[in-house]
Amino acid sequence: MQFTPSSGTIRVRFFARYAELVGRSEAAVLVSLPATVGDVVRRVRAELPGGRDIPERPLAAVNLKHAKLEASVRDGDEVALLPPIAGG
Amino acid sequence: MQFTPSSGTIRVRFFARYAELVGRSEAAVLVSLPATVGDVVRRVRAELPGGRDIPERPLAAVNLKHAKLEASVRDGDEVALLPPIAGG
Amino acid sequence: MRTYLTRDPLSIGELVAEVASPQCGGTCVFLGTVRDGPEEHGVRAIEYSAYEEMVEGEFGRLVTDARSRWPAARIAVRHRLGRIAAGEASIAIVTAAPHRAEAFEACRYVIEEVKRRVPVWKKELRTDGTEVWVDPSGRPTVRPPDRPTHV
Amino acid sequence: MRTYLTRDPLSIGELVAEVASPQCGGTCVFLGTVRDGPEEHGVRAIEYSAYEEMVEGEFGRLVTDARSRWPAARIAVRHRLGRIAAGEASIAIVTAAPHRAEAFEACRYVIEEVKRRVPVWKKELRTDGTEVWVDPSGRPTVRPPDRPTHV
Repeated sequence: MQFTPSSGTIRVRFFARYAELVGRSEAAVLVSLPATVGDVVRRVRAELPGGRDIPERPLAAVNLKHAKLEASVRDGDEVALLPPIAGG
Repeated sequence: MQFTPSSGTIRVRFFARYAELVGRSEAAVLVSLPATVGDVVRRVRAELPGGRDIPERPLAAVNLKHAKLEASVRDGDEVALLPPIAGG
Repeated sequence: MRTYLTRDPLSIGELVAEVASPQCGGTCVFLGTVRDGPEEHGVRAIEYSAYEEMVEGEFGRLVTDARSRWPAARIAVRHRLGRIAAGEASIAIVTAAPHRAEAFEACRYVIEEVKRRVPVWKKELRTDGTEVWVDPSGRPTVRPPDRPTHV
Repeated sequence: MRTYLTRDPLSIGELVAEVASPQCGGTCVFLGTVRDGPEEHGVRAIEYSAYEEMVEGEFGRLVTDARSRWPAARIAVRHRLGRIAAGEASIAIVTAAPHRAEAFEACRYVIEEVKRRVPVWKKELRTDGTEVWVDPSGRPTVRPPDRPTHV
Protein backbone atom coordinates (compact mmCIF):
# COMPACT_ATOMS: atom_id res chain seq x y z
CA MET A 1 0.00 0.00 0.00
CA GLN A 2 1.26 3.41 -0.88
CA PHE A 3 1.19 6.41 1.41
CA THR A 4 -0.62 9.29 -0.27
CA PRO A 5 -0.01 12.63 1.40
CA SER A 6 -3.22 14.61 1.49
CA SER A 7 -4.74 17.56 3.29
CA GLY A 8 -8.07 18.26 4.90
CA THR A 9 -10.12 21.23 5.93
CA ILE A 10 -11.24 21.34 9.53
CA ARG A 11 -13.99 23.64 10.73
CA VAL A 12 -12.80 24.97 14.09
CA ARG A 13 -15.31 26.53 16.47
CA PHE A 14 -14.59 28.79 19.41
CA PHE A 15 -16.82 29.41 22.39
CA ALA A 16 -17.19 31.79 25.30
CA ARG A 17 -13.81 33.18 26.40
CA TYR A 18 -11.93 31.49 23.58
CA ALA A 19 -14.17 33.16 21.02
CA GLU A 20 -13.33 36.50 22.64
CA LEU A 21 -9.60 35.72 22.58
CA VAL A 22 -9.51 35.05 18.85
CA GLY A 23 -12.26 37.55 18.05
CA ARG A 24 -14.28 35.01 16.07
CA SER A 25 -16.55 32.03 16.54
CA GLU A 26 -15.11 29.83 13.82
CA ALA A 27 -12.29 29.33 11.37
CA ALA A 28 -11.40 26.93 8.55
CA VAL A 29 -8.02 25.31 9.18
CA LEU A 30 -6.12 23.35 6.55
CA VAL A 31 -4.08 20.44 7.92
CA SER A 32 -1.92 17.73 6.37
CA LEU A 33 -3.46 14.33 6.97
CA PRO A 34 -3.20 12.22 9.04
CA ALA A 35 -3.66 14.80 11.82
CA THR A 36 -4.92 14.94 15.38
CA VAL A 37 -6.98 17.42 17.38
CA GLY A 38 -3.67 18.52 18.92
CA ASP A 39 -2.31 19.37 15.46
CA VAL A 40 -5.38 21.55 14.86
CA VAL A 41 -4.84 23.32 18.18
CA ARG A 42 -1.19 24.00 17.29
CA ARG A 43 -2.22 25.52 13.97
CA VAL A 44 -4.80 27.72 15.65
CA ARG A 45 -2.34 28.91 18.31
CA ALA A 46 0.37 29.60 15.71
CA GLU A 47 -1.68 31.26 13.04
CA LEU A 48 -4.80 32.95 14.38
CA PRO A 49 -4.47 36.42 15.91
CA GLY A 50 -5.02 35.91 19.64
CA GLY A 51 -4.65 32.15 19.23
CA ARG A 52 -1.61 32.08 21.51
CA ASP A 53 -3.92 32.94 24.46
CA ILE A 54 -5.77 29.64 24.08
CA PRO A 55 -4.11 27.01 26.30
CA GLU A 56 -1.87 24.40 24.68
CA ARG A 57 -4.14 21.62 25.91
CA PRO A 58 -7.73 22.89 25.88
CA LEU A 59 -10.83 20.75 26.21
CA ALA A 60 -11.97 19.77 22.74
CA ALA A 61 -14.79 18.11 20.86
CA VAL A 62 -14.90 16.49 17.44
CA ASN A 63 -18.21 16.37 15.63
CA LEU A 64 -20.20 17.24 18.78
CA LYS A 65 -18.48 14.75 21.09
CA HIS A 66 -15.75 15.21 23.65
CA ALA A 67 -12.40 14.12 22.20
CA LYS A 68 -8.82 13.81 23.37
CA LEU A 69 -6.09 15.85 21.75
CA GLU A 70 -4.66 12.57 20.44
CA ALA A 71 -7.87 11.77 18.52
CA SER A 72 -7.45 11.89 14.75
CA VAL A 73 -9.38 14.26 12.53
CA ARG A 74 -10.58 13.85 8.99
CA ASP A 75 -11.40 16.22 6.18
CA GLY A 76 -14.68 17.99 6.96
CA ASP A 77 -14.60 17.40 10.71
CA GLU A 78 -15.80 20.03 13.14
CA VAL A 79 -13.37 20.60 16.00
CA ALA A 80 -14.52 22.76 18.90
CA LEU A 81 -12.21 24.28 21.49
CA LEU A 82 -14.03 24.45 24.84
CA PRO A 83 -13.13 26.69 27.76
CA PRO A 84 -13.55 25.07 31.22
CA ILE A 85 -17.17 23.99 31.41
CA ALA A 86 -19.31 26.07 33.77
CA GLY A 87 -22.89 24.96 33.25
CA GLY A 88 -25.62 24.15 35.68
CA MET B 1 -37.36 10.90 103.86
CA GLN B 2 -40.59 8.99 103.95
CA PHE B 3 -42.06 7.16 100.96
CA THR B 4 -45.55 8.38 100.30
CA PRO B 5 -47.54 6.04 98.05
CA SER B 6 -49.64 8.08 95.67
CA SER B 7 -51.49 7.65 92.43
CA GLY B 8 -51.71 9.67 89.24
CA THR B 9 -54.02 9.99 86.29
CA ILE B 10 -52.44 9.56 82.90
CA ARG B 11 -54.18 10.64 79.73
CA VAL B 12 -53.48 7.91 77.20
CA ARG B 13 -53.94 8.61 73.50
CA PHE B 14 -54.32 6.07 70.71
CA PHE B 15 -53.66 6.64 67.05
CA ALA B 16 -54.28 5.02 63.70
CA ARG B 17 -54.45 1.22 63.99
CA TYR B 18 -54.17 1.27 67.78
CA ALA B 19 -57.20 3.55 68.02
CA GLU B 20 -59.10 1.03 65.90
CA LEU B 21 -57.97 -1.87 68.10
CA VAL B 22 -59.27 -0.31 71.31
CA GLY B 23 -62.17 1.47 69.62
CA ARG B 24 -61.29 4.84 71.11
CA SER B 25 -58.80 7.67 70.74
CA GLU B 26 -58.10 8.26 74.40
CA ALA B 27 -58.51 6.93 77.93
CA ALA B 28 -57.75 8.08 81.48
CA VAL B 29 -55.57 5.53 83.26
CA LEU B 30 -54.96 5.59 87.01
CA VAL B 31 -51.51 4.35 88.06
CA SER B 32 -49.66 4.03 91.35
CA LEU B 33 -46.67 6.33 91.40
CA PRO B 34 -43.83 6.09 90.73
CA ALA B 35 -44.69 4.55 87.37
CA THR B 36 -43.20 4.22 83.91
CA VAL B 37 -44.58 4.36 80.40
CA GLY B 38 -44.30 0.56 80.43
CA ASP B 39 -46.60 0.40 83.45
CA VAL B 40 -49.17 2.46 81.60
CA VAL B 41 -48.93 0.14 78.60
CA ARG B 42 -49.45 -2.90 80.84
CA ARG B 43 -52.58 -1.32 82.34
CA VAL B 44 -53.95 -0.52 78.90
CA ARG B 45 -53.30 -4.05 77.64
CA ALA B 46 -54.83 -5.64 80.73
CA GLU B 47 -57.88 -3.47 81.15
CA LEU B 48 -59.07 -1.92 77.92
CA PRO B 49 -61.21 -4.02 75.59
CA GLY B 50 -58.98 -4.76 72.59
CA GLY B 51 -55.92 -3.58 74.54
CA ARG B 52 -54.28 -7.00 74.28
CA ASP B 53 -53.86 -6.45 70.52
CA ILE B 54 -51.51 -3.54 71.14
CA PRO B 55 -47.91 -4.84 71.21
CA GLU B 56 -46.19 -5.22 74.58
CA ARG B 57 -43.51 -2.75 73.54
CA PRO B 58 -45.09 -0.12 71.29
CA LEU B 59 -43.52 3.17 70.30
CA ALA B 60 -44.57 5.79 72.83
CA ALA B 61 -44.48 9.50 73.51
CA VAL B 62 -44.82 11.46 76.75
CA ASN B 63 -46.07 15.03 76.55
CA LEU B 64 -45.51 15.22 72.78
CA LYS B 65 -41.99 13.78 72.77
CA HIS B 66 -40.73 10.30 71.94
CA ALA B 67 -40.07 8.38 75.16
CA LYS B 68 -38.73 4.97 76.15
CA LEU B 69 -40.93 2.51 78.00
CA GLU B 70 -38.59 2.96 80.98
CA ALA B 71 -39.31 6.70 81.20
CA SER B 72 -41.25 7.71 84.29
CA VAL B 73 -44.64 9.36 84.15
CA ARG B 74 -46.23 11.87 86.48
CA ASP B 75 -49.77 12.77 87.36
CA GLY B 76 -51.36 14.65 84.47
CA ASP B 77 -48.94 13.41 81.80
CA GLU B 78 -50.14 12.59 78.30
CA VAL B 79 -48.85 9.23 77.08
CA ALA B 80 -49.40 8.37 73.43
CA LEU B 81 -49.08 4.88 71.97
CA LEU B 82 -47.80 5.11 68.42
CA PRO B 83 -48.12 2.45 65.72
CA PRO B 84 -45.08 2.07 63.44
CA ILE B 85 -44.54 5.48 61.88
CA ALA B 86 -45.42 5.69 58.20
CA GLY B 87 -45.20 9.35 57.27
CA GLY B 88 -43.69 11.08 54.29
CA MET C 1 -45.75 29.43 65.10
CA ARG C 2 -45.02 27.82 61.76
CA THR C 3 -47.35 25.00 60.86
CA TYR C 4 -45.96 21.98 59.08
CA LEU C 5 -49.32 20.35 58.40
CA THR C 6 -51.99 21.11 55.86
CA ARG C 7 -55.03 19.42 54.37
CA ASP C 8 -54.66 21.27 51.08
CA PRO C 9 -52.68 20.22 48.00
CA LEU C 10 -49.00 21.10 48.38
CA SER C 11 -47.52 23.94 46.36
CA ILE C 12 -43.84 23.47 45.46
CA GLY C 13 -43.65 27.02 44.14
CA GLU C 14 -44.73 28.45 47.48
CA LEU C 15 -42.15 26.43 49.41
CA VAL C 16 -39.37 27.26 46.95
CA ALA C 17 -40.22 30.95 47.37
CA GLU C 18 -40.06 30.54 51.17
CA VAL C 19 -36.42 29.43 51.10
CA ALA C 20 -35.17 31.40 48.10
CA SER C 21 -32.26 33.70 48.84
CA PRO C 22 -29.59 35.40 46.74
CA GLN C 23 -26.96 33.55 48.82
CA CYS C 24 -28.28 30.18 47.74
CA GLY C 25 -27.14 28.71 44.44
CA GLY C 26 -28.61 25.24 44.92
CA THR C 27 -32.15 24.20 45.78
CA CYS C 28 -33.27 20.63 46.30
CA VAL C 29 -36.89 19.52 46.47
CA PHE C 30 -38.25 16.17 47.57
CA LEU C 31 -41.83 15.20 46.87
CA GLY C 32 -43.33 12.05 48.28
CA THR C 33 -46.34 10.98 46.24
CA VAL C 34 -49.02 8.36 46.72
CA ARG C 35 -47.94 5.41 44.64
CA ASP C 36 -50.01 2.82 42.87
CA GLY C 37 -47.31 0.66 41.37
CA PRO C 38 -46.81 -3.05 40.85
CA GLU C 39 -45.90 -3.49 44.55
CA GLU C 40 -49.26 -2.06 45.53
CA HIS C 41 -52.66 -3.69 45.20
CA GLY C 42 -54.71 -1.07 43.40
CA VAL C 43 -54.37 2.01 45.58
CA ARG C 44 -56.99 4.65 44.93
CA ALA C 45 -55.81 6.97 47.68
CA ILE C 46 -54.12 7.05 51.05
CA GLU C 47 -55.73 8.47 54.16
CA TYR C 48 -53.01 10.22 56.20
CA SER C 49 -53.53 10.83 59.88
CA ALA C 50 -51.21 12.17 62.56
CA TYR C 51 -50.66 12.97 66.20
CA GLU C 52 -50.93 16.55 65.12
CA GLU C 53 -49.74 18.38 68.24
CA MET C 54 -46.66 16.17 68.38
CA VAL C 55 -45.97 16.45 64.66
CA GLU C 56 -45.55 20.20 64.93
CA GLY C 57 -42.99 19.88 67.72
CA GLU C 58 -41.18 16.97 66.12
CA PHE C 59 -40.87 18.79 62.79
CA GLY C 60 -39.55 21.82 64.65
CA ARG C 61 -36.86 19.74 66.40
CA LEU C 62 -36.00 17.96 63.16
CA VAL C 63 -35.55 21.22 61.24
CA THR C 64 -33.44 22.61 64.09
CA ASP C 65 -31.25 19.48 63.92
CA ALA C 66 -30.88 19.88 60.16
CA ARG C 67 -29.92 23.55 60.56
CA SER C 68 -27.26 22.68 63.11
CA ARG C 69 -25.72 20.24 60.59
CA TRP C 70 -26.01 22.55 57.58
CA PRO C 71 -26.02 26.05 59.08
CA ALA C 72 -26.29 27.81 55.73
CA ALA C 73 -29.27 25.74 54.61
CA ARG C 74 -32.77 27.17 54.42
CA ILE C 75 -35.49 24.58 54.90
CA ALA C 76 -39.22 24.41 54.24
CA VAL C 77 -41.37 21.33 54.87
CA ARG C 78 -45.06 20.63 54.55
CA HIS C 79 -46.88 17.35 55.20
CA ARG C 80 -50.39 16.92 53.91
CA LEU C 81 -53.03 15.01 55.86
CA GLY C 82 -56.42 13.55 54.94
CA ARG C 83 -57.31 11.64 51.83
CA ILE C 84 -54.68 11.98 49.10
CA ALA C 85 -55.31 10.48 45.69
CA ALA C 86 -52.73 8.29 43.92
CA GLY C 87 -50.24 10.52 42.11
CA GLU C 88 -50.63 13.46 44.50
CA ALA C 89 -47.95 14.60 46.93
CA SER C 90 -48.16 13.87 50.65
CA ILE C 91 -44.96 15.65 51.60
CA ALA C 92 -42.83 18.40 50.12
CA ILE C 93 -39.39 19.33 51.42
CA VAL C 94 -37.37 22.21 49.98
CA THR C 95 -33.81 23.02 50.99
CA ALA C 96 -31.75 25.86 49.60
CA ALA C 97 -28.06 26.36 50.30
CA PRO C 98 -25.07 28.24 48.92
CA HIS C 99 -23.76 25.01 47.35
CA ARG C 100 -25.60 22.04 45.95
CA ALA C 101 -24.06 19.34 48.16
CA GLU C 102 -25.55 20.93 51.29
CA ALA C 103 -28.95 21.31 49.64
CA PHE C 104 -29.04 17.64 48.62
CA GLU C 105 -27.77 16.38 51.96
CA ALA C 106 -30.13 18.49 54.05
CA CYS C 107 -33.11 17.47 51.92
CA ARG C 108 -32.27 13.78 52.19
CA TYR C 109 -31.72 14.10 55.93
CA VAL C 110 -35.12 15.71 56.45
CA ILE C 111 -37.07 13.00 54.60
CA GLU C 112 -35.15 10.20 56.35
CA GLU C 113 -35.84 11.76 59.75
CA VAL C 114 -39.50 12.31 58.91
CA LYS C 115 -39.83 8.60 58.14
CA ARG C 116 -38.06 7.75 61.39
CA ARG C 117 -39.72 10.04 63.90
CA VAL C 118 -42.68 12.14 62.77
CA PRO C 119 -45.89 10.48 64.00
CA VAL C 120 -47.92 10.15 60.82
CA TRP C 121 -49.77 7.05 59.63
CA LYS C 122 -51.28 5.94 56.41
CA LYS C 123 -54.12 3.72 55.43
CA GLU C 124 -54.40 2.54 51.84
CA LEU C 125 -57.82 2.85 50.28
CA ARG C 126 -57.79 0.17 47.64
CA THR C 127 -59.77 -0.13 44.46
CA ASP C 128 -61.30 -3.40 45.76
CA GLY C 129 -62.85 -1.45 48.65
CA THR C 130 -60.53 -2.71 51.38
CA GLU C 131 -58.62 -0.38 53.66
CA VAL C 132 -55.19 -1.40 54.96
CA TRP C 133 -52.84 0.26 57.42
CA VAL C 134 -49.38 0.48 55.92
CA ASP C 135 -46.21 -0.07 57.88
CA PRO C 136 -42.94 1.74 57.06
CA SER C 137 -41.53 -1.15 55.06
CA GLY C 138 -44.53 -0.83 52.78
CA ARG C 139 -46.17 -4.10 53.89
CA PRO C 140 -49.71 -4.19 55.17
CA THR C 141 -49.74 -4.54 58.96
CA VAL C 142 -53.04 -6.25 59.51
CA ARG C 143 -56.15 -8.13 58.79
CA PRO C 144 -58.70 -6.79 56.30
CA PRO C 145 -61.19 -4.34 57.84
CA ASP C 146 -64.24 -6.52 57.22
CA ARG C 147 -63.18 -8.89 60.05
CA PRO C 148 -64.08 -7.79 63.57
CA THR C 149 -61.38 -5.78 65.31
CA HIS C 150 -61.54 -7.64 68.60
CA VAL C 151 -63.24 -10.96 69.09
CA MET D 1 -36.22 15.32 19.25
CA ARG D 2 -36.41 16.49 22.85
CA THR D 3 -34.76 19.84 23.44
CA TYR D 4 -32.87 20.40 26.68
CA LEU D 5 -32.28 24.10 26.13
CA THR D 6 -34.55 27.08 26.50
CA ARG D 7 -34.27 30.84 26.78
CA ASP D 8 -37.45 31.09 28.85
CA PRO D 9 -37.82 30.93 32.63
CA LEU D 10 -37.88 27.33 33.84
CA SER D 11 -41.13 25.82 35.08
CA ILE D 12 -40.67 23.20 37.79
CA GLY D 13 -44.33 22.25 37.57
CA GLU D 14 -44.03 21.42 33.89
CA LEU D 15 -40.99 19.19 34.45
CA VAL D 16 -42.56 17.46 37.45
CA ALA D 17 -45.61 16.71 35.30
CA GLU D 18 -43.33 15.30 32.58
CA VAL D 19 -41.93 12.60 34.86
CA ALA D 20 -44.96 11.97 37.09
CA SER D 21 -46.16 8.37 37.10
CA PRO D 22 -48.30 6.26 39.44
CA GLN D 23 -45.31 3.90 39.82
CA CYS D 24 -43.14 6.65 41.26
CA GLY D 25 -43.39 7.44 44.97
CA GLY D 26 -40.37 9.75 45.17
CA THR D 27 -39.54 12.82 43.12
CA CYS D 28 -36.38 14.85 43.50
CA VAL D 29 -35.84 18.27 41.97
CA PHE D 30 -32.61 20.22 41.68
CA LEU D 31 -32.63 23.89 40.82
CA GLY D 32 -29.42 25.76 40.15
CA THR D 33 -29.95 29.48 40.64
CA VAL D 34 -27.82 32.51 39.91
CA ARG D 35 -26.18 33.43 43.19
CA ASP D 36 -25.14 36.80 44.49
CA GLY D 37 -23.67 35.82 47.84
CA PRO D 38 -20.66 36.91 49.86
CA GLU D 39 -18.31 34.90 47.60
CA GLU D 40 -19.53 36.89 44.63
CA HIS D 41 -18.77 40.50 43.79
CA GLY D 42 -22.19 41.99 43.20
CA VAL D 43 -23.69 39.80 40.52
CA ARG D 44 -26.66 41.32 38.71
CA ALA D 45 -27.08 38.47 36.29
CA ILE D 46 -25.23 35.73 34.46
CA GLU D 47 -25.10 35.41 30.71
CA TYR D 48 -25.21 31.70 29.83
CA SER D 49 -23.96 30.52 26.46
CA ALA D 50 -23.46 27.07 25.02
CA TYR D 51 -22.25 24.96 22.16
CA GLU D 52 -25.89 24.31 21.51
CA GLU D 53 -25.72 21.46 19.00
CA MET D 54 -23.35 19.55 21.26
CA VAL D 55 -25.35 20.28 24.41
CA GLU D 56 -28.36 18.48 22.99
CA GLY D 57 -26.35 15.36 22.22
CA GLU D 58 -24.42 15.45 25.47
CA PHE D 59 -27.60 15.79 27.53
CA GLY D 60 -29.08 12.89 25.61
CA ARG D 61 -26.06 10.67 26.36
CA LEU D 62 -26.05 11.78 29.98
CA VAL D 63 -29.73 10.97 30.48
CA THR D 64 -29.21 7.60 28.79
CA ASP D 65 -26.32 6.89 31.20
CA ALA D 66 -28.49 7.84 34.18
CA ARG D 67 -31.30 5.58 32.96
CA SER D 68 -28.93 2.66 32.63
CA ARG D 69 -27.87 3.15 36.27
CA TRP D 70 -31.41 3.70 37.62
CA PRO D 71 -33.64 1.89 35.11
CA ALA D 72 -36.86 2.78 36.91
CA ALA D 73 -36.05 6.49 37.10
CA ARG D 74 -37.84 9.03 34.95
CA ILE D 75 -35.75 12.09 34.19
CA ALA D 76 -36.44 15.60 32.91
CA VAL D 77 -33.78 18.29 32.50
CA ARG D 78 -33.85 21.81 31.17
CA HIS D 79 -30.97 24.30 30.98
CA ARG D 80 -31.74 27.93 30.39
CA LEU D 81 -29.48 30.14 28.27
CA GLY D 82 -29.15 33.89 27.84
CA ARG D 83 -29.20 36.52 30.53
CA ILE D 84 -30.50 35.17 33.85
CA ALA D 85 -31.00 37.54 36.77
CA ALA D 86 -29.68 36.77 40.26
CA GLY D 87 -32.15 34.53 42.08
CA GLU D 88 -33.52 32.91 38.92
CA ALA D 89 -32.90 29.30 37.94
CA SER D 90 -30.45 28.35 35.20
CA ILE D 91 -31.05 24.62 35.40
CA ALA D 92 -33.86 22.38 36.60
CA ILE D 93 -33.55 18.62 36.94
CA VAL D 94 -36.44 16.41 37.99
CA THR D 95 -36.16 12.69 38.67
CA ALA D 96 -39.00 10.45 39.72
CA ALA D 97 -38.57 6.85 40.84
CA PRO D 98 -40.46 4.14 42.68
CA HIS D 99 -38.32 4.78 45.80
CA ARG D 100 -36.71 7.94 47.07
CA ALA D 101 -33.09 6.74 47.14
CA GLU D 102 -33.10 6.27 43.37
CA ALA D 103 -34.70 9.66 42.80
CA PHE D 104 -32.08 11.44 44.93
CA GLU D 105 -29.15 9.53 43.44
CA ALA D 106 -30.26 10.01 39.83
CA CYS D 107 -30.85 13.73 40.40
CA ARG D 108 -27.43 14.21 41.99
CA TYR D 109 -25.77 12.22 39.22
CA VAL D 110 -27.34 14.36 36.52
CA ILE D 111 -26.22 17.68 38.00
CA GLU D 112 -22.68 16.39 38.64
CA GLU D 113 -22.41 15.12 35.07
CA VAL D 114 -23.80 18.38 33.68
CA LYS D 115 -21.05 20.27 35.50
CA ARG D 116 -18.47 17.83 34.18
CA ARG D 117 -19.40 17.50 30.54
CA VAL D 118 -22.17 19.70 29.15
CA PRO D 119 -20.57 22.57 27.20
CA VAL D 120 -22.15 25.62 28.79
CA TRP D 121 -20.35 28.75 29.95
CA LYS D 122 -21.22 31.68 32.11
CA LYS D 123 -20.19 35.28 32.30
CA GLU D 124 -21.01 37.27 35.42
CA LEU D 125 -22.53 40.66 34.79
CA ARG D 126 -21.56 42.59 37.89
CA THR D 127 -23.15 45.60 39.46
CA ASP D 128 -19.93 47.58 38.89
CA GLY D 129 -20.36 47.13 35.14
CA THR D 130 -17.60 44.57 34.66
CA GLU D 131 -18.19 41.23 32.97
CA VAL D 132 -16.21 38.18 34.05
CA TRP D 133 -16.07 34.65 32.69
CA VAL D 134 -16.53 32.18 35.51
CA ASP D 135 -14.66 28.92 35.77
CA PRO D 136 -16.19 25.78 37.35
CA SER D 137 -14.53 26.32 40.72
CA GLY D 138 -16.35 29.66 40.87
CA ARG D 139 -13.23 31.80 40.42
CA PRO D 140 -13.00 34.37 37.65
CA THR D 141 -10.79 33.08 34.84
CA VAL D 142 -9.52 36.33 33.39
CA ARG D 143 -8.70 39.94 33.09
CA PRO D 144 -11.45 42.57 33.23
CA PRO D 145 -13.06 43.16 29.85
CA ASP D 146 -11.90 46.81 29.59
CA ARG D 147 -8.34 45.63 28.80
CA PRO D 148 -7.68 44.74 25.17
CA THR D 149 -8.22 41.09 24.34
CA HIS D 150 -4.99 40.57 22.42
CA VAL D 151 -2.12 43.00 22.39
